[in-house]
Amino acid sequence: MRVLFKTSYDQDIDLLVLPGERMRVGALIALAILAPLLLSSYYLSELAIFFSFALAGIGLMVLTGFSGQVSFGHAAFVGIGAYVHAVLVARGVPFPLALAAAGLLAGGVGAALGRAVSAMHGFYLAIATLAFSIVMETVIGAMEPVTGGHMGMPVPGIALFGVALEEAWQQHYLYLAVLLFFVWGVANLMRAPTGRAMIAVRDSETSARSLGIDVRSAKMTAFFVSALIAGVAGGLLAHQLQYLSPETFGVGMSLKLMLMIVVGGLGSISGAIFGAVFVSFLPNAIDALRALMPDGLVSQAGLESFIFGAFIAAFIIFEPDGLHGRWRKLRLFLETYPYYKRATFIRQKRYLKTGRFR
Amino acid sequence: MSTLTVDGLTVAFGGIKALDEVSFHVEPGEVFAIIGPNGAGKSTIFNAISRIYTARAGSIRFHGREILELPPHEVVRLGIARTFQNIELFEKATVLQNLLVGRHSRVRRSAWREFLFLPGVRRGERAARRKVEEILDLLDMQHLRDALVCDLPYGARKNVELARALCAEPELLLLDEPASGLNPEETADMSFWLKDIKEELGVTIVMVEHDMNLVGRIANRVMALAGGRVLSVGSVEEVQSNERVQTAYLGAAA
Amino acid sequence: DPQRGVRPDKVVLGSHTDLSGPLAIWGAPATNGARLRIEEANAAGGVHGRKIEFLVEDTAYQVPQAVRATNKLVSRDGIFAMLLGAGTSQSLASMEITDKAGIPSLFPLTGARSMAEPLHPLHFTYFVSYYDQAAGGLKYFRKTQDVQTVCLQTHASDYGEEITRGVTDAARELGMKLLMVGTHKPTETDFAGAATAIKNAGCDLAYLGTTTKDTIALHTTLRKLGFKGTTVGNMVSYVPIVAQAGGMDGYYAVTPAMILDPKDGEPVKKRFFDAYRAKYNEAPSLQSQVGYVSADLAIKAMEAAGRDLTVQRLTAALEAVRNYRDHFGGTTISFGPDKHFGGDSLLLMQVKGADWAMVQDNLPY
Amino acid sequence: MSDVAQLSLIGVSQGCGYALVALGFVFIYRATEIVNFAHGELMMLGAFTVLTFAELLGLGFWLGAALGILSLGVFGYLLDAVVMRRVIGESQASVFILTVALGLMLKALAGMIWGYGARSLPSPFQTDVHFGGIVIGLDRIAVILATVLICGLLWLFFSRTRLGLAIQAASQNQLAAYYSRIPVKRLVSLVWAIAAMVAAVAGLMMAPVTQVDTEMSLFGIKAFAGAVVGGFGSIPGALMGCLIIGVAEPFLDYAFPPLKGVYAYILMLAVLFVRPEGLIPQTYQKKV
Amino acid sequence: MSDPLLETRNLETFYGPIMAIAGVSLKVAEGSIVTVLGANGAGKTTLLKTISGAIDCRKGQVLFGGEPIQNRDPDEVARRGIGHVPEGREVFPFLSVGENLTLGAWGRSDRAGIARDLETVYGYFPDLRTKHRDMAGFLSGGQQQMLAIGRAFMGNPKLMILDEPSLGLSPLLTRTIFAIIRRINREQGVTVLLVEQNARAALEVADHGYVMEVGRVVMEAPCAVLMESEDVKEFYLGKAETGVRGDRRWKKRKTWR
Ligand SMILES: Nc1ncnc2c1ncn2[C@@H]1O[C@H](COP(=O)(O)OP(=O)(O)OP(=O)(O)O)[C@@H](O)[C@H]1O
Ligand SMILES: Nc1ncnc2c1ncn2[C@@H]1O[C@H](COP(=O)(O)OP(=O)(O)OP(=O)(O)O)[C@@H](O)[C@H]1O
Ligand SMILES: [Mg+2]
Ligand SMILES: [Mg+2]
Repeated sequence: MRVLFKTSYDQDIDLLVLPGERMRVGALIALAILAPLLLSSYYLSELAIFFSFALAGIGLMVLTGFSGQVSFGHAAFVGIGAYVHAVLVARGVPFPLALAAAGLLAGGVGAALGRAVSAMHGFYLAIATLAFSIVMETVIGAMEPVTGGHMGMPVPGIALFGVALEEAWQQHYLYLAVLLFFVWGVANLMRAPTGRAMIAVRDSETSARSLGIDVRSAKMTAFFVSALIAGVAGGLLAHQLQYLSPETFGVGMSLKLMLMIVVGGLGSISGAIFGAVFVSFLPNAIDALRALMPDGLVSQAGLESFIFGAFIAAFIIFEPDGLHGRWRKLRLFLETYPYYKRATFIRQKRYLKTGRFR
Repeated sequence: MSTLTVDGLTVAFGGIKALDEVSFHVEPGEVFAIIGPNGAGKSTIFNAISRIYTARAGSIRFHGREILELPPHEVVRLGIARTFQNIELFEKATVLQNLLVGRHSRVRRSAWREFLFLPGVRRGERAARRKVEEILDLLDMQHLRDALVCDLPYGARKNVELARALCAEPELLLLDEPASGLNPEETADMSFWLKDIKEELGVTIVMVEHDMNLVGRIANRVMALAGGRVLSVGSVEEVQSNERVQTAYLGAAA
Repeated sequence: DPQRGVRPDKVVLGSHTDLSGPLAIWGAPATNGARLRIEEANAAGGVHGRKIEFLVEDTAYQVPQAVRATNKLVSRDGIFAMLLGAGTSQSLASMEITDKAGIPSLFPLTGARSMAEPLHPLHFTYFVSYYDQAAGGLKYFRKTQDVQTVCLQTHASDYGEEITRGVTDAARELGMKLLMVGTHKPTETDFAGAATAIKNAGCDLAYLGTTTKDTIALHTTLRKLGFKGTTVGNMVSYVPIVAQAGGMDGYYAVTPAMILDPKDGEPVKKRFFDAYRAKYNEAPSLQSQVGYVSADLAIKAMEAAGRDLTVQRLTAALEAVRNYRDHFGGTTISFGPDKHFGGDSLLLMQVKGADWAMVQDNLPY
Repeated sequence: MSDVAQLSLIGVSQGCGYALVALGFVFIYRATEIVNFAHGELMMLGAFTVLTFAELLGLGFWLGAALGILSLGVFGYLLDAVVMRRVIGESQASVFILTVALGLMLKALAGMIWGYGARSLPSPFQTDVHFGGIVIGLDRIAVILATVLICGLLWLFFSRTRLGLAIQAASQNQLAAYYSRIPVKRLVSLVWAIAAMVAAVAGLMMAPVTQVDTEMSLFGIKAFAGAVVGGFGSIPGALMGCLIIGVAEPFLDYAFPPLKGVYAYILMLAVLFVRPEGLIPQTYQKKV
Repeated sequence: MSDPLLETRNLETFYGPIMAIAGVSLKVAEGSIVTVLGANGAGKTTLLKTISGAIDCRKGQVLFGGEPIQNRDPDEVARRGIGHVPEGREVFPFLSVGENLTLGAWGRSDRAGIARDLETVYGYFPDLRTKHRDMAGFLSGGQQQMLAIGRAFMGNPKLMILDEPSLGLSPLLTRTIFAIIRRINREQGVTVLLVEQNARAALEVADHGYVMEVGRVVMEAPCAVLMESEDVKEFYLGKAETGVRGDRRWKKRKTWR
């Protein structure tokens, strides 16, 4: 196994310390930068949608993965962001300002919700957020003069500083930049006191309080950051959808976001991104799989969603730590090869213990 | 002035009083031990101080400041840190992260600065880390720094919890059974650490402990509690020789 | 420059539809129906020697999925035309993309006016819209029963909004009073409150902007609570189960197409019925017919467009369709340069003894 | 006045309908602390199975119902033995997502087998009962009776039987339950079997109201809201919460028609703001 | 000596990559009390959990009454007659004290015997009697420990495995516990496997002892012999020694014989 000798505290503070990590992340970013050269505009637009969802997933990860607040209504924040952004852009507000406003407004609503639900736990919180999103959907539908009601509204194209970004590659770089900025920011937050306070609240509220963490404000902060990021993601997504309607941001999308972070592995930023990759591109994979299936099966309505469900179920059963966990194990395997022990990859028996304690 | 003054503290669950008019005071720089049979209300005193339980009556003053008016998270800011009887660590984090959270009450925070990781944040992190390393050195647990708490054996966790409490640079340390689950050798280590903490860091210690050996070795004064009431307060010898303490707690002449 | 989606030996059509979500009940059979017609055409040698390839993407009724599906169909598969896209918002989002690429959207599986209004050279739909279905129904009852007051209960959705506008406008035009508008989530199951409100408002007619299950629940509750007025809905509630549910007698539905009666001996109908049943192991539904007819229209238009198939020729051929009559006894369909809503008239159906019976053919709107 | 009586009565029966579904997942939660989002799908599957036996195979309602319920019991047992057992000890969010995925699969499967069109399941309770100017269907009365019965049985099961006690123990501390010789695995599978049977009963009883189709499972979401209002995990709480929602809804619909369908959620949010853990809280401050 | 009631042969148990016990073999003769000593992290808890089936071993065997029982489900092991008092007060928190004890007797059908045992438990721990209607999760730490012991006792096991039973108990109760252990051993013939930090008390009550260090057994002898061992005295009995600073603060290296 490779051993790293740390020589300064900064090495623990810095984000990417190991040369391997740096190489991997660097390679990924380089690949993303080169993507327009390698991919057709179809795949670039797929990537842009993926970036938006990955960003929303990172938002949810802050809330659910890091601070343990389960939200099944996160699509509502994506929706708020999308609508605010689209409405402002349509009224001539410059793109960056509109995006910022979308994030801040979504964040504000999130913080207010966070304050209201700070006394709730686990499943109560999950259902409360779900209800919030259902109500939100109705509210957006009822605000007809602004949002176009249930009929929906078209989204204008992107223009940055007076330049219209119509080409897929232009949008690609814009989206990539926004995504990287927030990934970096969230990583920063999580290595600083605020992020640690969130993790503390997740693991033991009692203990967190006794160490001076104001649990309610920690939860509000988590809600704010998380909803802000989701709102920005919504703004980005709006341009890819080109047409907004309230039911787009319903329970289905919330569940999809949740799926992403669980499949990716709760509690890690890379997990959110891996999960988004998985959930976003699974339909493409299933599509490819269809070529191999017998004819009668292929035309079965609902086959996609069956396979989709099966994949997710298999994932949770066989790799509950998510893609992130699998990746860690793989790395361990490679690093220790050939000295790895088979036992390393076998799970010990586990036992349920009540979660009904606060 | 006393560091901690508890006066007429009463805590009740339903109709049952877990603490009934308990009064005591802790002087600066002393080790004050609380003993008593199981269910006497020892942990309840700590929980009342750290505002996990609401007191029905009485007052708790720290340097004259009424604690019962504060929200729970403000207590540690006054300089009161604690450990828990049944260990309440952040299980899925490393020891280092646990200790850094321990610094929470001593760092300045601003979410957006941290989001951008401005230079000040890094300086703060370094400072926090230096302090944490001092504590790790003091308790001789550098080797555990990057271990996940959920992988540690019981005894090691006890020590991590002590370390985490110390990271808050408390003036008053509340320890709930620090030596339970430790073998005699480890208990001896614990007694040395507690002495160091008291003498070198100048921390006042209140501790609940059943190990009379440890109590005898380091406590300046002892309070015996039974059924939520104070049986006796005084030096170790005085309390140990109290007849009621012997029948209720020690069993036979110890 | 060769036409996109048209190759020497094949022409590619695409569809974004709902095969697994709440609208699977529309998307799945419609796709099946279309597929049946396309396979027939292919078996007969294709259109001008080109086989038709029909690519279907499941969107699970999610707009983002519809956008991705459209992107894929347009950029990767290079379709010639979009056929039977499902869902209003989904189709609107999809049309933002297809319009830019110059791809026609044929017969989306929704009766929203926005599918062909305002007039767009690439948008065609053959349904009479929900809006006009509402108008047609109200006109009829104004004339025949002298209905003065109307109540409306409908979905809190684009579908409901469309109907609300239709009913509101028609009522104003006909001098009727709209006494109450209630909206509900499509998933609601209990209508006691809504039905009481309608009953107490004392309307002559209750318009149900509902789908299948809520139609049954609302209608039976209304009758149970003693509502005496007329109850009318549109094509969405025109399905066998609504007639069979029990307690539905007297309920009207306005529709542009007619459900095929399996007992009807007419050879065309029987052939369709048997072929569908053989292929999909279930009886065809109205949506299967819609799918079949849509594909038929598209194929006819492609045939008429000639061997040099281009978008212009296709749309021109479509616009030339006059008095097309489907095999199943629906109304006639005609398009024109400024008429992209194909349906010429409507049908009024009523539940009688657990079955749908025709009350009025050629209902104008 | 008669409107009030009428709406209340229908509200009670609707509330009981929610409760009938809620009981199933509260039961599972109580026994395993798993929140089963696929419960609505179990209910749908139950309705389809009964439909298959009763109509398609022509066995008639009662025999079909009995066979359908039994089949669901077997299905529930296998579901635990094959799937749910493997994820014991995972985070609540993961297990929840697993049930969501199972729900997707069941729904798609049902669609592939039975198609997407709604079907009606003719029930033997089709007459209406009139009294004092109000009317209610016999099917609604049957729902009320079934709910009261099942609710009572489950409550007795948990509070009066040793088996019920053992199941609760297993959910609170599984390892300790094992150490106490409680056959945890078999018990939990049994719980799933019973819950699936309750789901089948719910599906069967609600079929006249919702019709039988793949979207039937959505009925369960309001049942969730009701159970949360009551305090998730409490059997009487679930009944109480569902009744509150069931009765309040028609009045709110009547008074203010445009928002029908979200009142349940608004009501639930309102209750949660005042009592963050529902009317009968099921979580406790940890003793430290 | 007859066949041992419990025997482990060469047990190896892993937590992921960590080998927590590495080839432990021990024997517990029927009717005896055996104690396992070791520093924290030595693997005592892991050993006990492996025996009772709470975790799986990778290698080796656990024989109970001559039959292999390793890697079975813990409830099956328990039904064979092994009662385990786990480390860390594993009570059923939302059930009452009485219900906890009732569940301890799960699977027993002799009403009279259960009632008698319940009385015995309440006799040992009067606190439990006064609290028998209260939720177990709200008992004080020591009371929960009593409950865990009482619950295992209610199962009337052939072999009782106790993981630090005196943890958090008052000196009076600690003494009581050891008296009880001896009594059930002498009077009811229950075999006992005991892990304890309070080594002096454990060695006094037990017949035979094992010492574990980082996952291995490093010493094994009758208790009388162990008590005389320098290392055991030094590290487990807390021999009072004083040095220059009043206390001795440096550590001697362990040599094991
Ligand atoms: N949250 C609570 N709800 C109900 N009763 C409680 C609660 N917390 C403590 N008690 C009761 O108060 C009494 C005192 O408990 P406490 O934990 O203070 O005892 P203790 O002196 O710390 O005992 P031990 O030495 O066993 O830890 C006990 O009888 C306990 O059952
Ligand atoms: N869940 C776990 N995951 C990973 N490692 C573990 C786990 N539990 C224990 N260990 C490791 O296994 C080793 C043995 O632990 P064990 O709990 O058996 O020790 P012990 O002798 O009982 O200690 P104590 O006296 O503190 O209770 C320790 O090094 C510990 O770090
Ligand atoms: Mg205590
Ligand atoms: Mg241990």
